Amino acid sequence: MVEKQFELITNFDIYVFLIPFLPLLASIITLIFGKKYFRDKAHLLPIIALFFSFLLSIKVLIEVINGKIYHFDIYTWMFAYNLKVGLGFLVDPLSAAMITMVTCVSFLIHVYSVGYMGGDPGYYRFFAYISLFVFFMLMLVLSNNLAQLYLGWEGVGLCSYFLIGFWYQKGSASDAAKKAFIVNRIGDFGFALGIFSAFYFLGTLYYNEIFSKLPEIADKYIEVLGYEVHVPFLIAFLLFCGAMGKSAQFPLHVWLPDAMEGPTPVSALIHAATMVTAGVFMVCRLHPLFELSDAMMFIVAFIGAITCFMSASIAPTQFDIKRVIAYSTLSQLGYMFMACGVGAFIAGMFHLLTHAYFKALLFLGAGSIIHLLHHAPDPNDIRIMGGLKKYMPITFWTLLIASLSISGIPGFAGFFSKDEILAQAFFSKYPWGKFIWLLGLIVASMTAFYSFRIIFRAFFGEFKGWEYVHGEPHESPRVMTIPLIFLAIGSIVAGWIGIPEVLGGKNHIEKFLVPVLGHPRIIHEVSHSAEYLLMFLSVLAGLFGIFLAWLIYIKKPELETLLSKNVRALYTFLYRKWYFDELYHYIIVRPTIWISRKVVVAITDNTIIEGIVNGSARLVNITGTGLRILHTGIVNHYSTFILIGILVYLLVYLYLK
Amino acid sequence: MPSLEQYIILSIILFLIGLFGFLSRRNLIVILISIEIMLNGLIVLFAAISHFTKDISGYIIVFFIIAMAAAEAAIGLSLVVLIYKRLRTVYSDEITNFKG
Amino acid sequence: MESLLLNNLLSWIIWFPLIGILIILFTDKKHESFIKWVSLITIIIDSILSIYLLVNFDFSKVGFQFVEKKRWIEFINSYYFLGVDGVSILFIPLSTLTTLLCILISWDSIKELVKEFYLALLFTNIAMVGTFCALDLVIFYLFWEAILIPMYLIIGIWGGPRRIYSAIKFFLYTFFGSVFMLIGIIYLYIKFGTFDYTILINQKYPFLVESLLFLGFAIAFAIKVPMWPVHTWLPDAHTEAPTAGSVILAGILIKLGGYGFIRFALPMFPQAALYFSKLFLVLSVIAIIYAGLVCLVEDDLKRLIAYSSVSHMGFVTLGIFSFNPIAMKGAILQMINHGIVTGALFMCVGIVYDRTHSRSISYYGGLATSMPVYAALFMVFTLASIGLPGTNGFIGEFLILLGTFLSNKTMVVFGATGVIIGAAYMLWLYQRVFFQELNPNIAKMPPLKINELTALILPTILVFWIGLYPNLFLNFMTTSVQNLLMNLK
Amino acid sequence: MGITLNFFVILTEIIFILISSFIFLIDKFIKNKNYAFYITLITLILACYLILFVPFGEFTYAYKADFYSSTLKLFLVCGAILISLISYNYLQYYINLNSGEYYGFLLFSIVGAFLMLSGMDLVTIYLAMELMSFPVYFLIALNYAYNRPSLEGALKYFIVGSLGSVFILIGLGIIYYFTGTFILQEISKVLENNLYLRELLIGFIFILIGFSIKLSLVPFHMWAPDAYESAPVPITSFIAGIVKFAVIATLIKIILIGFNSLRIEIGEVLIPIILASILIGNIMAIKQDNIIRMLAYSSIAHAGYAGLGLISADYLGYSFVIFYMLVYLITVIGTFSILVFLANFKKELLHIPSMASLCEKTPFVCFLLLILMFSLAGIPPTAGFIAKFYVFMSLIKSKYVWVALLAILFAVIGAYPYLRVLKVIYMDKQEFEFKFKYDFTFLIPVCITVFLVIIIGIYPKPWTDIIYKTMYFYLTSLFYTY
Amino acid sequence: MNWDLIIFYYLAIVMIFSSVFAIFSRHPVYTVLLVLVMIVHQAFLLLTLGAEFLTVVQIIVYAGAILVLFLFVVYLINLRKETRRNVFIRLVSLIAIVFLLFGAFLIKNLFILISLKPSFRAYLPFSIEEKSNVWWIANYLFRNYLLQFEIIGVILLVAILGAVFLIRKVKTVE
Repeated sequence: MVEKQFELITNFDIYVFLIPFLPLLASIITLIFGKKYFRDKAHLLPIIALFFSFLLSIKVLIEVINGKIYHFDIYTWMFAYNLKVGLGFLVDPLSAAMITMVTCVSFLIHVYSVGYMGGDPGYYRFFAYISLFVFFMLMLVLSNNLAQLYLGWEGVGLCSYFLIGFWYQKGSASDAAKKAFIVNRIGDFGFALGIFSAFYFLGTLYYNEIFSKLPEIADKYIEVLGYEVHVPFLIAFLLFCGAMGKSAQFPLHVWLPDAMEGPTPVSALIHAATMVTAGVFMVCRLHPLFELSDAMMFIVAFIGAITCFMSASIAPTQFDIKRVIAYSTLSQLGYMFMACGVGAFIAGMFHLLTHAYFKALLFLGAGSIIHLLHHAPDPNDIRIMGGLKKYMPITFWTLLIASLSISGIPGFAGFFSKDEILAQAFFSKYPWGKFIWLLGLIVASMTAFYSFRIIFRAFFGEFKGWEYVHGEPHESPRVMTIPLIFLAIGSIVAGWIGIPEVLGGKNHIEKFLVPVLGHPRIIHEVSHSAEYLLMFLSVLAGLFGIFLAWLIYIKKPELETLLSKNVRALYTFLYRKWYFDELYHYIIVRPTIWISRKVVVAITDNTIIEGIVNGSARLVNITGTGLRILHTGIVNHYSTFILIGILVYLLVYLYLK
Repeated sequence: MPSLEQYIILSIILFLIGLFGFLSRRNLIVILISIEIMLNGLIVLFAAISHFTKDISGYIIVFFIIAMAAAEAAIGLSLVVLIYKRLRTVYSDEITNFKG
Repeated sequence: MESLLLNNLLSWIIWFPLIGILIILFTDKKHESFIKWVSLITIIIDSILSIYLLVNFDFSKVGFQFVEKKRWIEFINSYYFLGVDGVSILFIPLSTLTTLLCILISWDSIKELVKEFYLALLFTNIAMVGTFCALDLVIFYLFWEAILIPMYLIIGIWGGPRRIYSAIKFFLYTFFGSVFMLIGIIYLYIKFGTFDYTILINQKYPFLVESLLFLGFAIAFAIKVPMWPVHTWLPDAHTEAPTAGSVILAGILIKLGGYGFIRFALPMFPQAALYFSKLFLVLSVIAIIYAGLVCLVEDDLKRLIAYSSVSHMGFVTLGIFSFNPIAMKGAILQMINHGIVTGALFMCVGIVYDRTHSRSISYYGGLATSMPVYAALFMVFTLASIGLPGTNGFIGEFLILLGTFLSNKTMVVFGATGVIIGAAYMLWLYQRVFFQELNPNIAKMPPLKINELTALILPTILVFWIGLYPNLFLNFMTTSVQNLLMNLK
Repeated sequence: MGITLNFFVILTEIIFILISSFIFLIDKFIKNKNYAFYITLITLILACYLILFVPFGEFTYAYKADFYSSTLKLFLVCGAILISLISYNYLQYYINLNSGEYYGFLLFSIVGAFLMLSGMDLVTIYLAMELMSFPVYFLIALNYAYNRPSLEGALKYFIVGSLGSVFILIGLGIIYYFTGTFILQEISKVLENNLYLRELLIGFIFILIGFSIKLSLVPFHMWAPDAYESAPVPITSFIAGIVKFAVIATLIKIILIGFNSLRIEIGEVLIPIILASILIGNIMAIKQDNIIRMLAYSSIAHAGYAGLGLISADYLGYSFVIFYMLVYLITVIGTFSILVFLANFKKELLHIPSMASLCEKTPFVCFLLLILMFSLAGIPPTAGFIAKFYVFMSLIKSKYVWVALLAILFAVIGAYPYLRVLKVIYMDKQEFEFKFKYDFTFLIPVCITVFLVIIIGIYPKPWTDIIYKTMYFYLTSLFYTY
Repeated sequence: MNWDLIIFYYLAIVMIFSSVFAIFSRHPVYTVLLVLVMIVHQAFLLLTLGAEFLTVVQIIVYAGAILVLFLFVVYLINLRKETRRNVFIRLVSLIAIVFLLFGAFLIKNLFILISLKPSFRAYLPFSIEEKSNVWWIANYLFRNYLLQFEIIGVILLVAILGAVFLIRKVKTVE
């Protein structure tokens, strides 16, 4: 995909190398020496390291913009016959954009965490983990082959596990951590198989070689369980399983809401801005493969659509502020997959970038409120909030910006990216584009609705949490608010790099990413008027959602109870998250445990196998007892046995010859 | 003149009678005597073979058997007497301290 | 001088602990610390020798190196025939290092019959290294069986409450398996008049004979590995053995099975191995899943790790029987990995067991609060055990599964579920032991002692070393495995 | 036909008989009974010398000193020296048994074994076997001084043994009927002409019955545990080691010289009995609490293993049988010397469960016992393994793979009793006082045997070589005429 | 029917019946006496086989020494009549079955065997006419069978020594 104007650099480049390894170094040092020597200064090293990473990534970004591409291996990681995998880096526009976003957002969140995590006994641990996470995320993004992608993939999962279970004394936290890891593992199961099949069919794991060999498998079919399966579809589908796990898409989405047990900065960084987008990144990275199979594109779009709609429907019913935002994340991730599924990879990536800022901001803002209420039994409950507008102005304004951005109000970052997706979906050459567009439109208004539900419930009305706050509610410390402000700026400005040409913009992002991701797959004649119309509709949808939220939560609060009473079944259905947890519990977890305990352990292992083993010992024992009885001690009987022995001899003799 | 077969049959019958006594009687003395009966059967066997084959070895074996019988009787009887003195019984089914 | 060492290096490595044994044998049992130091120094020197062996190994050469062939029993044409190639070379330092770790970890935890314990450990070392070096089948069998003696004692004397049952079960079970191999060995000798491995691999047999011979060998190795239906000795033995015993069992002993498959069963009976490979693949997959399921509901820490060994060794046999060079290398590496990781896990469990005398998971909880360093190290081994990239477990599993995928896709699909189950039970274990509220039972735990810390740091280094730079280890086997598989096809 | 009456050839036996008669003569007059031990020791050492330096030759048709018999006699004498050392040790604590007669009977029994090994006709062998057995009956019965029921063991052994001798006589009769001779060489001539193969086989089977009883193969074994248990401990080792060794060596000699053409059939006849011996010996050994009784059953099983070599019907196999019995002899002497050591302290220690935590009291002895037990179980690197290995090898060589397979599976069962002993010693716990004294009469036999067990286990070559050479002697001399 | 046969049948029948009665008689004294009858008849049977020397030995050793020894012991032990007790051992029926099987086997096999008349290769032919039976026996006993003869001597020595030694008072520890 690399076009001519790029200069390929295959030598080792220390700057690129340092981008991920500075955080790693900081993390290791903090982890080993943090407890003894750094204590409450543990944040220093990671923050400095990350700052430099950020600067380096901007340097690298500029170099990439100027037409350089880095592709080199540090060393050969695994080498076995025709399998050769290195640990290496591929810096092209896609990864350059990603690393800039990742380092930027994580730097801000690091700073924020200094305030948020202050005084926690595991302070050093937190920074060590979070730096480690950044390392793995960068390795994931920068990898030039599938195995290293897998390394980063699992590594971020691991850090996510650590950080979700950061407060490990809390049962729910460690449960959630474990759940996250295992659900991810299920996805990775498919991902690993995908890697294997990629190697099987293509004989390599390097991206560039994969892309160059793709034509070989374009028309290949293989028989799986009696069905003829298109090989690209098979590989892509298996890899996509991993994406479903990591990006919490439809059947494997259950871990993400639970992951909110972790500290809020973690939710912001890992479960909103960076890690969960790895799936989208992977799909974009491997888009030539995905594009080979229309069925696969449909599945991507379809899964995205389901997730998007489902989580948007669940979000308004939740009372846990972080969960609401988490469902919103799910929904937005679904959006990105929808974009990928209609071939709008650039739009997806664009949304990924803008989403990072406003979603991180949403979380951090929520974290700011939670920080205020941290003495409450459940500080995340929006029912104890309210009226915080006057006490926490910065938080309010930044959160408002984020909400406006996510709702797609023009001028904010979300508007541009979301609009791009909807437009490209509408004009997509894939037949399901229109449907995706329609769904996207509906979800856009739902998104606006629940986003503003938070705003209205938390910042308007009466404050209900007096008993949990000492004195007046107050604004968070500056170390927390400054990152909020920066993120708010990001939530506005990030969109400006992709102002479409219709609105007179240059659409830098598209130009930048086209060499990697290719032009949008749209039908050719797109009239400007149609684009305007679509834009208008999407803005309208957002505004409708905000209006509805205003109606229900400010104007007529009784409507809320009325609604939840009257459509009770639907409400419960939504409130219980479509019963997915219960479904998995009763269909997968319980039967597995039951089979393990009752069938495998009790019947097979203890009864059958051990029965045979111990049974043979017992048989010997019983035989011995029987023989002892025969051994009467009477000499006449001894003689009789001798006679029997003679008979045996004679019998054998008779049968000889 | 009776044939060799007749002598052999006689010897087998004697042997079997002795064997049955050996197997079935409880009295140790009778068991020892049964051994003598069996040996007598064998004496007949060897003597007869020797006689009919005109070979001297059989007779010499008979001589040895008689001597062995004496030795065995001496040992057996001394054991029986000792057992009677020590364990107050000469019945084989009462001498079952070791079994199993 | 150096040539004297180099020419007989394997003999030196095998028999060097004999010096320690003799010194200890004639030491009064009262001088416990002297005994400990003697055995420690002996094993350290032995380890250095074994690393010297690694350094001097030429991995580009095909065939055996450091060969020693001396007359032993000419009568039956049996030689004292030693040699290493890429398949076996790594196991030798692994054995010596494992013994070293065992001595470290048992430093304070063995309190009675100290002298006998260290004697047994040193003897185990001799037998283990000997098994990996032997190229004459009689010598091989001699060492192979000789391990049973010290292991029986180690499990039976210093083990847990059900130690006697486990020791006897272990002994008889493995003995049962190896007698079939003995018959096979003798049959080979009768047929070809030699016990020389290098000659025997080039022989041809009628298919039926080959199958029977293969099965005879395979039963012995499968029990040692242990493969699925014959695995039940392992949980008992591992659970009841003292820490050092578990470490040796997990670290080396069950590797002997896999090693035997690669060294003997496959190259000597290639057609039969191919014919039965489906069966063994299925058994491997069953072992992976089955043992994983057992682990999910197990409450006994050591038993859980023991069953996880079954599961992991399932991967190894999967790799071996896929007849793919990548998978084969993965299998060998995975054996090394498993030795390090599971050994380390057993050491970890032993460390807390020494303090609390409970192996029940429900007895613990929140251990991370009271022993943070320990928790971190345990985490490392947990991660290596579940095959997280960057740790050694990943390399092994990845290569095995990738290689197996090339030859048998269905098995991999099932086998890879073991990865999920593995993560589930290990993390659940970790959660129940280290996370959650601090259990009052374990509120006051003494911190790690220096010997324990040393014993855990060493495997930690190896975990990351192999995980991040496995090529160093993979290079050793490249030529040999290729050669081996070339002969197979 | 010349009959040579070269008394120089049977000098060893004559000296033995004279010395033991001398012991009986003077026993009444000497108070300190240890003199007999020293006389015995000197006699045995002298016997070593004589065996080595008296030239080979024959005494009538009945006796022939040759390489085979002399080598095996040498082994026997060495074993007997060790046993007399054990006996000395034992008798220091069981003073009532300490009398000249004890050693006198021992020497008589050894004479019987010598004559058996050298006997070249069936009558000699039969009589020598009786000569070997009769003193043993007395020695067992002697123990009634300490253990009244031990008379029972002697009686059972006697009754069963006399039944065996009766059957041997039947066998002799049948063979005599068809060949007209008892001399092995002549019998083999008849067989070589393919005459009366089947008839002579049944004759041999009846002889085999007598040997089976002495070897305690399975349905013929029931006297063995009782006799072993009631005998004084050193005598038990004598019965288990030396008597069996002599008997099986003689059996091989009979087969080699007399019934060479029938050896395959003889092997086949033995199969069920041998397998049953291994199986039942091993199973029953598991159930025993008295260690001597356990070893009695184990000795039954070991006789079975040795018999596997007979099944193989192969010259090499026969030499392995002898090797096996040699190893067993060594091991059993070592084991029993340890048992004597224990019994000297307390008779109850022979009860396996009461041996618990012995290793804390005498770790050295327990270590030696450990090696011996593993040798009995056949685990490398002990001699027991090599012996079993060879026997199985000969069996497989003769295409009896299934027999080997079964036997080796039974060996797995057979490992348990020994493991159990070790289990009790090392792993069970109890409190008891134990005072011990390492006597040279204990240390010499046990150290020598354990040393041999390990040496043979690691480097068996010289031993197998010498035994094979003895067989080779017969193989080459088989067709010599007298 | 010639005299040889008549004598043989007479001797055989008496021997068989006396030994049968001996085995089945309740009192050991009767047993011993019946066996005495059997042994004397057997001595005559040996005479019919032309073994005068053995007849004498039989009478002297068996009748004169062994059975007297038995008789002594029976009187020494002074057994009551086994009236109230079983003559036979427990499970005698099972023993009898095994015995009958064995007997049938033996007789069947031996019949087959003796029907095969071996071509008697008289190994050491002798003729009674030339020298007497005693001469031949003496000649062989002290030449060919010298060693065996010596062994028998030692055996008897051992037996006597043993018997004496056992019966002698050994100090016992109870």
